[in-house]
Amino acid sequence: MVHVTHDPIEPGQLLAAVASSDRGGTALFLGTVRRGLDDGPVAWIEYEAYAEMLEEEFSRILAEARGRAPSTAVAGVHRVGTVPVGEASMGVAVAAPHRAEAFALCQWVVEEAKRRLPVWKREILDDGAASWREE
Amino acid sequence: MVHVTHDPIEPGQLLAAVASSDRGGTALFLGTVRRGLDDGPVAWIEYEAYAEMLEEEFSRILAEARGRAPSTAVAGVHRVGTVPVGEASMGVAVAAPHRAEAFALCQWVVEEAKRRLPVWKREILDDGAASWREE
Amino acid sequence: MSTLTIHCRFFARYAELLGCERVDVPVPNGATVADLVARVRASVPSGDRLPVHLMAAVNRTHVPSGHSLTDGDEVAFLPPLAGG
Amino acid sequence: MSTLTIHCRFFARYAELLGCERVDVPVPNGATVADLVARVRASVPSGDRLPVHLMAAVNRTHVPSGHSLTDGDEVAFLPPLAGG
Repeated sequence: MVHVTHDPIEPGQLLAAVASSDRGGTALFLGTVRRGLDDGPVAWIEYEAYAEMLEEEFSRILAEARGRAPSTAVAGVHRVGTVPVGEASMGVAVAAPHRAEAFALCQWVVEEAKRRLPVWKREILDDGAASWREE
Repeated sequence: MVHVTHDPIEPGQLLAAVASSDRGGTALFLGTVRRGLDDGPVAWIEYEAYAEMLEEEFSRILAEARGRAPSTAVAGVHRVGTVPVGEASMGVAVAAPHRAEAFALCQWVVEEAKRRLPVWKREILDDGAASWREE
Repeated sequence: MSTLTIHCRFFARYAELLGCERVDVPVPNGATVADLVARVRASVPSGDRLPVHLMAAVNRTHVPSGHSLTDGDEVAFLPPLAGG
Repeated sequence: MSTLTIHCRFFARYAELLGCERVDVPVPNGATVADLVARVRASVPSGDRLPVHLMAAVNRTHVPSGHSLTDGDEVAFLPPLAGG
Protein backbone atom coordinates (compact mmCIF):
# COMPACT_ATOMS: atom_id res chain seq x y z
CA MET A 1 0.00 0.00 0.00
CA VAL A 2 1.09 3.54 -0.72
CA HIS A 3 1.33 5.66 2.41
CA VAL A 4 1.63 9.07 0.80
CA THR A 5 -1.03 10.80 -1.26
CA HIS A 6 -1.78 14.20 -2.72
CA ASP A 7 -5.49 13.43 -2.83
CA PRO A 8 -8.18 13.55 -0.15
CA ILE A 9 -7.94 10.63 2.26
CA GLU A 10 -10.74 8.10 1.83
CA PRO A 11 -11.69 6.53 5.18
CA GLY A 12 -13.52 3.78 3.31
CA GLN A 13 -10.31 2.68 1.60
CA LEU A 14 -8.47 2.46 4.92
CA LEU A 15 -11.31 0.48 6.48
CA ALA A 16 -11.47 -1.86 3.49
CA ALA A 17 -7.72 -2.41 3.67
CA VAL A 18 -7.96 -3.86 7.19
CA ALA A 19 -11.37 -5.57 7.04
CA SER A 20 -11.58 -9.29 7.65
CA SER A 21 -14.21 -11.61 9.06
CA ASP A 22 -11.73 -12.71 11.74
CA ARG A 23 -11.41 -9.22 13.20
CA GLY A 24 -14.33 -7.99 15.23
CA GLY A 25 -13.03 -4.55 16.19
CA THR A 26 -11.87 -1.80 13.87
CA ALA A 27 -10.52 1.57 14.99
CA LEU A 28 -9.94 4.43 12.58
CA PHE A 29 -8.22 7.72 13.31
CA LEU A 30 -8.32 10.84 11.17
CA GLY A 31 -6.21 13.89 11.88
CA THR A 32 -7.84 16.92 10.29
CA VAL A 33 -6.74 20.48 9.68
CA ARG A 34 -8.24 22.79 12.28
CA ARG A 35 -9.46 26.25 11.55
CA GLY A 36 -7.39 27.32 14.54
CA LEU A 37 -7.30 30.77 16.01
CA ASP A 38 -3.91 31.11 17.68
CA ASP A 39 -2.53 33.32 14.96
CA GLY A 40 -5.75 34.07 13.12
CA PRO A 41 -8.07 31.89 11.10
CA VAL A 42 -6.27 29.22 9.08
CA ALA A 43 -7.16 29.02 5.41
CA TRP A 44 -5.22 25.84 4.60
CA ILE A 45 -2.04 23.98 5.43
CA GLU A 46 0.69 22.95 3.06
CA TYR A 47 2.30 19.69 4.08
CA GLU A 48 5.83 19.19 2.87
CA ALA A 49 7.44 15.79 3.25
CA TYR A 50 10.66 13.94 2.64
CA ALA A 51 8.52 11.72 0.49
CA GLU A 52 10.80 8.72 0.01
CA MET A 53 11.47 8.49 3.73
CA LEU A 54 7.84 9.14 4.65
CA GLU A 55 6.85 6.12 2.60
CA GLU A 56 9.52 3.92 4.17
CA GLU A 57 9.05 5.16 7.72
CA PHE A 58 5.28 4.69 7.61
CA SER A 59 5.86 1.14 6.33
CA ARG A 60 8.24 0.49 9.21
CA ILE A 61 5.75 1.80 11.78
CA LEU A 62 2.97 -0.37 10.38
CA ALA A 63 5.25 -3.42 10.30
CA GLU A 64 6.21 -2.78 13.92
CA ALA A 65 2.52 -2.52 14.80
CA ARG A 66 1.83 -5.88 13.18
CA GLY A 67 4.76 -7.30 15.11
CA ARG A 68 3.23 -6.10 18.37
CA ALA A 69 -0.08 -7.83 17.63
CA PRO A 70 0.27 -10.35 14.82
CA SER A 71 -3.42 -11.06 14.33
CA THR A 72 -4.18 -7.43 13.49
CA ALA A 73 -4.29 -5.58 10.20
CA VAL A 74 -3.08 -1.99 9.97
CA ALA A 75 -3.16 0.67 7.29
CA GLY A 76 -2.08 4.28 7.19
CA VAL A 77 -1.74 7.19 4.82
CA HIS A 78 -0.44 10.76 5.06
CA ARG A 79 -1.57 13.48 2.72
CA VAL A 80 0.94 16.01 1.40
CA GLY A 81 0.54 19.26 -0.49
CA THR A 82 -2.36 21.60 0.18
CA VAL A 83 -4.90 20.35 2.72
CA PRO A 84 -7.91 22.62 3.29
CA VAL A 85 -9.38 23.24 6.74
CA GLY A 86 -11.63 20.37 7.80
CA GLU A 87 -9.94 17.78 5.58
CA ALA A 88 -7.77 14.96 6.85
CA SER A 89 -3.98 15.07 6.75
CA MET A 90 -3.49 11.56 8.13
CA GLY A 91 -5.55 8.42 8.46
CA VAL A 92 -4.80 5.21 10.34
CA ALA A 93 -6.98 2.10 10.55
CA VAL A 94 -6.46 -0.98 12.69
CA ALA A 95 -8.61 -4.10 12.78
CA ALA A 96 -8.13 -6.66 15.53
CA PRO A 97 -9.96 -9.70 16.86
CA HIS A 98 -11.03 -7.63 19.88
CA ARG A 99 -11.77 -3.98 20.36
CA ALA A 100 -9.23 -3.12 23.08
CA GLU A 101 -6.37 -4.20 20.83
CA ALA A 102 -7.76 -2.20 17.93
CA PHE A 103 -7.94 1.01 19.97
CA ALA A 104 -4.54 0.54 21.62
CA LEU A 105 -2.70 -0.28 18.42
CA CYS A 106 -4.37 2.50 16.42
CA GLN A 107 -3.35 5.03 19.06
CA TRP A 108 0.18 3.62 19.11
CA VAL A 109 0.51 3.97 15.34
CA VAL A 110 -0.76 7.56 15.47
CA GLU A 111 1.72 8.52 18.20
CA GLU A 112 4.61 6.90 16.34
CA ALA A 113 3.57 8.59 13.12
CA LYS A 114 3.52 12.00 14.78
CA ARG A 115 6.91 11.33 16.35
CA ARG A 116 8.67 9.81 13.35
CA LEU A 117 7.18 10.80 9.98
CA PRO A 118 9.30 13.37 8.11
CA VAL A 119 6.53 15.87 7.46
CA TRP A 120 6.35 19.62 8.00
CA LYS A 121 3.48 22.01 7.76
CA ARG A 122 3.12 25.57 6.61
CA GLU A 123 0.02 27.29 7.86
CA ILE A 124 -1.55 29.82 5.54
CA LEU A 125 -3.91 32.27 7.24
CA ASP A 126 -6.91 34.03 5.74
CA ASP A 127 -4.82 37.20 5.44
CA GLY A 128 -2.18 35.36 3.42
CA ALA A 129 0.45 35.17 6.15
CA ALA A 130 2.38 31.89 6.03
CA SER A 131 4.51 30.26 8.69
CA TRP A 132 6.03 26.89 9.51
CA ARG A 133 4.26 25.28 12.43
CA GLU A 134 6.08 22.94 14.74
CA GLU A 135 3.84 20.85 16.93
CA MET B 1 -29.90 11.40 15.09
CA VAL B 2 -31.39 7.94 14.98
CA HIS B 3 -29.27 5.37 16.80
CA VAL B 4 -30.94 2.21 15.54
CA THR B 5 -30.94 0.99 11.96
CA HIS B 6 -31.83 -2.12 10.00
CA ASP B 7 -29.48 -1.08 7.19
CA PRO B 8 -25.71 -1.42 6.80
CA ILE B 9 -23.82 1.09 8.91
CA GLU B 10 -22.18 3.84 6.85
CA PRO B 11 -18.89 4.98 8.44
CA GLY B 12 -18.97 8.09 6.27
CA GLN B 13 -22.25 9.19 7.81
CA LEU B 14 -20.89 8.81 11.34
CA LEU B 15 -17.74 10.73 10.41
CA ALA B 16 -19.76 13.48 8.76
CA ALA B 17 -21.99 13.75 11.84
CA VAL B 18 -19.03 14.69 14.06
CA ALA B 19 -16.85 16.62 11.61
CA SER B 20 -16.00 20.23 12.37
CA SER B 21 -13.10 22.49 11.56
CA ASP B 22 -12.57 23.01 15.31
CA ARG B 23 -11.86 19.36 15.96
CA GLY B 24 -8.51 18.03 14.83
CA GLY B 25 -8.85 14.41 15.91
CA THR B 26 -11.55 11.95 14.96
CA ALA B 27 -11.79 8.37 16.20
CA LEU B 28 -14.21 5.85 14.71
CA PHE B 29 -14.97 2.39 16.02
CA LEU B 30 -16.76 -0.37 14.15
CA GLY B 31 -17.76 -3.63 15.77
CA THR B 32 -18.15 -6.27 13.08
CA VAL B 33 -19.57 -9.77 13.03
CA ARG B 34 -16.79 -12.34 13.18
CA ARG B 35 -16.80 -15.56 11.29
CA GLY B 36 -15.91 -17.17 14.61
CA LEU B 37 -15.11 -20.82 15.08
CA ASP B 38 -16.01 -21.63 18.68
CA ASP B 39 -19.14 -23.51 17.73
CA GLY B 40 -18.56 -23.75 13.99
CA PRO B 41 -18.46 -21.14 11.25
CA VAL B 42 -20.95 -18.34 11.76
CA ALA B 43 -23.21 -17.55 8.80
CA TRP B 44 -24.83 -14.44 10.25
CA ILE B 45 -26.09 -12.92 13.48
CA GLU B 46 -29.58 -11.74 14.23
CA TYR B 47 -29.61 -8.79 16.58
CA GLU B 48 -32.76 -8.35 18.60
CA ALA B 49 -33.26 -5.16 20.57
CA TYR B 50 -35.63 -3.46 22.93
CA ALA B 51 -35.78 -0.82 20.24
CA GLU B 52 -37.38 2.08 22.13
CA MET B 53 -34.94 1.72 25.02
CA LEU B 54 -31.97 1.17 22.71
CA GLU B 55 -32.70 4.51 21.10
CA GLU B 56 -33.05 6.28 24.45
CA GLU B 57 -30.11 4.57 26.14
CA PHE B 58 -27.74 5.30 23.24
CA SER B 59 -28.86 8.95 23.39
CA ARG B 60 -28.11 9.02 27.11
CA ILE B 61 -24.67 7.50 26.63
CA LEU B 62 -23.79 10.05 23.93
CA ALA B 63 -25.11 12.91 26.07
CA GLU B 64 -23.00 11.70 28.99
CA ALA B 65 -19.98 11.54 26.67
CA ARG B 66 -20.55 15.15 25.60
CA GLY B 67 -20.85 16.07 29.28
CA ARG B 68 -17.46 14.51 29.97
CA ALA B 69 -15.79 16.54 27.20
CA PRO B 70 -18.00 19.43 26.09
CA SER B 71 -15.97 20.44 23.05
CA THR B 72 -16.37 17.05 21.43
CA ALA B 73 -18.95 15.70 19.01
CA VAL B 74 -20.14 12.11 19.27
CA ALA B 75 -22.33 9.89 17.14
CA GLY B 76 -23.34 6.25 17.38
CA VAL B 77 -25.58 3.71 15.73
CA HIS B 78 -26.47 0.07 16.38
CA ARG B 79 -27.73 -2.19 13.66
CA VAL B 80 -30.53 -4.67 14.40
CA GLY B 81 -31.95 -7.58 12.43
CA THR B 82 -29.76 -9.78 10.27
CA VAL B 83 -26.08 -8.77 10.10
CA PRO B 84 -23.88 -10.88 7.83
CA VAL B 85 -20.34 -11.89 8.77
CA GLY B 86 -17.89 -9.07 8.14
CA GLU B 87 -20.50 -6.30 8.40
CA ALA B 88 -20.71 -3.85 11.28
CA SER B 89 -23.22 -4.21 14.10
CA MET B 90 -22.22 -0.98 15.85
CA GLY B 91 -20.44 2.22 14.92
CA VAL B 92 -19.26 5.07 17.14
CA ALA B 93 -17.50 8.26 16.04
CA VAL B 94 -15.97 10.95 18.24
CA ALA B 95 -14.31 14.17 17.10
CA ALA B 96 -12.35 16.27 19.56
CA PRO B 97 -9.95 19.18 19.42
CA HIS B 98 -7.10 16.79 20.19
CA ARG B 99 -6.52 13.15 19.41
CA ALA B 100 -6.11 11.74 22.92
CA GLU B 101 -9.59 12.93 23.87
CA ALA B 102 -11.06 11.47 20.70
CA PHE B 103 -9.59 8.04 21.38
CA ALA B 104 -10.47 8.02 25.07
CA LEU B 105 -14.04 9.16 24.59
CA CYS B 106 -14.68 6.83 21.67
CA GLN B 107 -13.48 3.90 23.73
CA TRP B 108 -15.62 5.03 26.68
CA VAL B 109 -18.74 5.21 24.52
CA VAL B 110 -18.07 1.73 23.10
CA GLU B 111 -17.63 0.23 26.58
CA GLU B 112 -20.80 1.90 27.86
CA ALA B 113 -22.72 0.77 24.81
CA LYS B 114 -21.65 -2.84 25.30
CA ARG B 115 -22.57 -2.64 28.98
CA ARG B 116 -25.88 -0.81 28.68
CA LEU B 117 -27.57 -1.19 25.29
CA PRO B 118 -30.54 -3.60 25.37
CA VAL B 119 -29.45 -5.79 22.48
CA TRP B 120 -29.18 -9.55 22.15
CA LYS B 121 -27.70 -11.69 19.44
CA ARG B 122 -28.59 -15.03 17.95
CA GLU B 123 -25.80 -16.68 16.10
CA ILE B 124 -26.74 -18.74 13.06
CA LEU B 125 -24.09 -21.24 11.98
CA ASP B 126 -23.43 -22.56 8.49
CA ASP B 127 -25.24 -25.79 9.44
CA GLY B 128 -28.34 -23.85 10.45
CA ALA B 129 -27.93 -24.23 14.21
CA ALA B 130 -29.03 -21.12 16.09
CA SER B 131 -28.23 -20.03 19.63
CA TRP B 132 -28.36 -16.93 21.79
CA ARG B 133 -24.87 -15.64 22.48
CA GLU B 134 -24.08 -13.81 25.68
CA GLU B 135 -20.82 -11.94 25.59
CA MET C 1 -56.55 1.30 45.07
CA SER C 2 -53.78 -0.88 46.45
CA THR C 3 -52.91 -2.81 43.29
CA LEU C 4 -50.54 -1.65 40.57
CA THR C 5 -50.75 -2.89 37.02
CA ILE C 6 -47.29 -3.46 35.56
CA HIS C 7 -46.75 -3.94 31.85
CA CYS C 8 -44.07 -6.61 31.62
CA ARG C 9 -41.97 -7.22 28.53
CA PHE C 10 -39.66 -10.11 27.78
CA PHE C 11 -36.90 -10.23 25.21
CA ALA C 12 -34.68 -12.71 23.41
CA ARG C 13 -34.08 -15.87 25.45
CA TYR C 14 -36.62 -14.86 28.10
CA ALA C 15 -39.34 -14.41 25.51
CA GLU C 16 -38.51 -17.85 24.18
CA LEU C 17 -38.60 -19.43 27.65
CA LEU C 18 -42.03 -17.99 28.34
CA GLY C 19 -43.40 -18.18 24.82
CA CYS C 20 -44.61 -14.65 25.40
CA GLU C 21 -43.32 -11.09 24.93
CA ARG C 22 -45.79 -9.04 26.95
CA VAL C 23 -48.01 -9.65 29.95
CA ASP C 24 -49.67 -7.39 32.48
CA VAL C 25 -49.02 -8.39 36.08
CA PRO C 26 -50.77 -6.95 39.18
CA VAL C 27 -48.60 -6.25 42.23
CA PRO C 28 -49.40 -4.66 45.60
CA ASN C 29 -48.75 -1.00 46.16
CA GLY C 30 -45.14 -0.44 47.23
CA ALA C 31 -43.83 -3.44 45.31
CA THR C 32 -40.28 -3.37 44.02
CA VAL C 33 -38.77 -4.87 40.89
CA ALA C 34 -37.62 -7.84 42.99
CA ASP C 35 -41.21 -8.36 44.18
CA LEU C 36 -42.39 -8.24 40.58
CA VAL C 37 -39.81 -10.84 39.56
CA ALA C 38 -41.09 -13.19 42.28
CA ARG C 39 -44.69 -12.60 41.14
CA VAL C 40 -43.77 -13.21 37.49
CA ARG C 41 -41.93 -16.44 38.34
CA ALA C 42 -44.88 -17.67 40.41
CA SER C 43 -47.84 -16.60 38.31
CA VAL C 44 -46.87 -16.30 34.64
CA PRO C 45 -46.99 -19.64 32.79
CA SER C 46 -43.46 -21.10 32.60
CA GLY C 47 -42.33 -18.18 34.77
CA ASP C 48 -40.21 -20.49 36.87
CA ARG C 49 -37.96 -20.99 33.86
CA LEU C 50 -36.64 -17.48 34.39
CA PRO C 51 -33.61 -16.86 36.60
CA VAL C 52 -34.30 -15.74 40.17
CA HIS C 53 -32.28 -12.57 39.63
CA LEU C 54 -33.25 -10.61 36.54
CA MET C 55 -31.85 -7.42 35.09
CA ALA C 56 -34.68 -4.98 34.58
CA ALA C 57 -35.46 -1.64 32.98
CA VAL C 58 -38.38 0.49 34.09
CA ASN C 59 -39.80 2.81 31.47
CA ARG C 60 -36.71 2.25 29.31
CA THR C 61 -34.15 2.99 32.01
CA HIS C 62 -31.93 0.48 33.83
CA VAL C 63 -32.91 0.14 37.50
CA PRO C 64 -31.68 -1.85 40.51
CA SER C 65 -33.90 -4.62 41.88
CA GLY C 66 -34.92 -2.49 44.87
CA HIS C 67 -36.57 0.10 42.59
CA SER C 68 -40.18 0.84 43.61
CA LEU C 69 -42.86 0.46 40.99
CA THR C 70 -45.63 2.83 39.97
CA ASP C 71 -48.97 1.94 38.43
CA GLY C 72 -48.62 1.60 34.66
CA ASP C 73 -44.87 1.14 34.62
CA GLU C 74 -43.37 -0.73 31.68
CA VAL C 75 -40.88 -3.20 33.11
CA ALA C 76 -38.60 -5.01 30.69
CA PHE C 77 -36.67 -8.09 31.78
CA LEU C 78 -33.31 -8.10 30.07
CA PRO C 79 -31.22 -11.20 29.42
CA PRO C 80 -27.46 -10.60 29.67
CA LEU C 81 -26.74 -7.84 27.15
CA ALA C 82 -24.80 -8.71 24.02
CA GLY C 83 -24.81 -5.59 21.88
CA GLY C 84 -21.89 -3.76 20.31
CA MET D 1 40.56 7.40 -0.17
CA SER D 2 40.05 9.22 3.12
CA THR D 3 37.26 11.54 2.07
CA LEU D 4 33.57 10.63 2.02
CA THR D 5 31.05 12.40 -0.19
CA ILE D 6 27.78 12.94 1.62
CA HIS D 7 24.61 13.92 -0.22
CA CYS D 8 22.92 16.40 2.08
CA ARG D 9 19.23 17.27 1.85
CA PHE D 10 17.38 20.07 3.56
CA PHE D 11 13.65 20.38 4.09
CA ALA D 12 11.04 22.93 5.04
CA ARG D 13 12.44 25.71 7.23
CA TYR D 14 16.01 24.52 6.81
CA ALA D 15 15.72 24.62 3.02
CA GLU D 16 14.42 28.17 3.33
CA LEU D 17 17.22 29.23 5.68
CA LEU D 18 19.86 27.94 3.28
CA GLY D 19 18.05 28.74 0.03
CA CYS D 20 19.02 25.25 -1.05
CA GLU D 21 17.60 21.72 -0.86
CA ARG D 22 20.59 19.58 -1.80
CA VAL D 23 24.34 19.90 -1.54
CA ASP D 24 27.19 17.41 -1.55
CA VAL D 25 29.61 17.83 1.35
CA PRO D 26 32.99 16.09 1.74
CA VAL D 27 33.91 14.82 5.21
CA PRO D 28 36.89 12.82 6.48
CA ASN D 29 36.68 9.07 6.79
CA GLY D 30 35.17 8.11 10.15
CA ALA D 31 33.04 11.25 10.38
CA THR D 32 29.77 11.13 12.27
CA VAL D 33 26.51 12.96 11.70
CA ALA D 34 27.59 15.50 14.32
CA ASP D 35 30.82 16.08 12.39
CA LEU D 36 28.81 16.57 9.21
CA VAL D 37 26.56 19.12 10.93
CA ALA D 38 29.62 21.11 12.00
CA ARG D 39 30.98 20.98 8.46
CA VAL D 40 27.66 22.04 6.96
CA ARG D 41 27.34 24.95 9.36
CA ALA D 42 30.89 26.09 8.59
CA SER D 43 31.10 25.54 4.84
CA VAL D 44 27.65 25.72 3.26
CA PRO D 45 26.52 29.30 2.48
CA SER D 46 24.23 30.50 5.30
CA GLY D 47 24.98 27.22 7.09
CA ASP D 48 25.41 29.06 10.36
CA ARG D 49 21.69 29.82 10.29
CA LEU D 50 21.02 26.18 11.11
CA PRO D 51 20.74 25.05 14.72
CA VAL D 52 23.82 23.45 16.26
CA HIS D 53 21.90 20.28 17.01
CA LEU D 54 20.03 18.86 14.05
CA MET D 55 17.81 15.81 13.75
CA ALA D 56 19.08 13.69 10.89
CA ALA D 57 18.13 10.69 8.82
CA VAL D 58 20.71 8.63 6.94
CA ASN D 59 19.45 6.81 3.88
CA ARG D 60 15.87 7.46 4.99
CA THR D 61 16.26 6.17 8.53
CA HIS D 62 16.39 8.22 11.73
CA VAL D 63 19.85 8.10 13.31
CA PRO D 64 21.51 9.54 16.44
CA SER D 65 24.15 12.21 16.00
CA GLY D 66 26.95 9.74 16.77
CA HIS D 67 26.08 7.64 13.73
CA SER D 68 29.13 7.03 11.49
CA LEU D 69 28.85 7.97 7.84
CA THR D 70 29.67 5.98 4.75
CA ASP D 71 30.69 7.30 1.34
CA GLY D 72 27.61 8.16 -0.71
CA ASP D 73 25.19 8.38 2.22
CA GLU D 74 22.13 10.54 1.79
CA VAL D 75 21.79 12.59 4.95
CA ALA D 76 18.59 14.57 5.48
CA PHE D 77 18.42 17.31 8.07
CA LEU D 78 14.96 17.33 9.60
CA PRO D 79 13.32 20.35 11.24
CA PRO D 80 11.08 19.43 14.19
CA LEU D 81 8.52 17.03 12.75
CA ALA D 82 4.94 18.21 12.39
CA GLY D 83 3.11 15.42 10.60
CA GLY D 84 -0.07 13.67 11.57
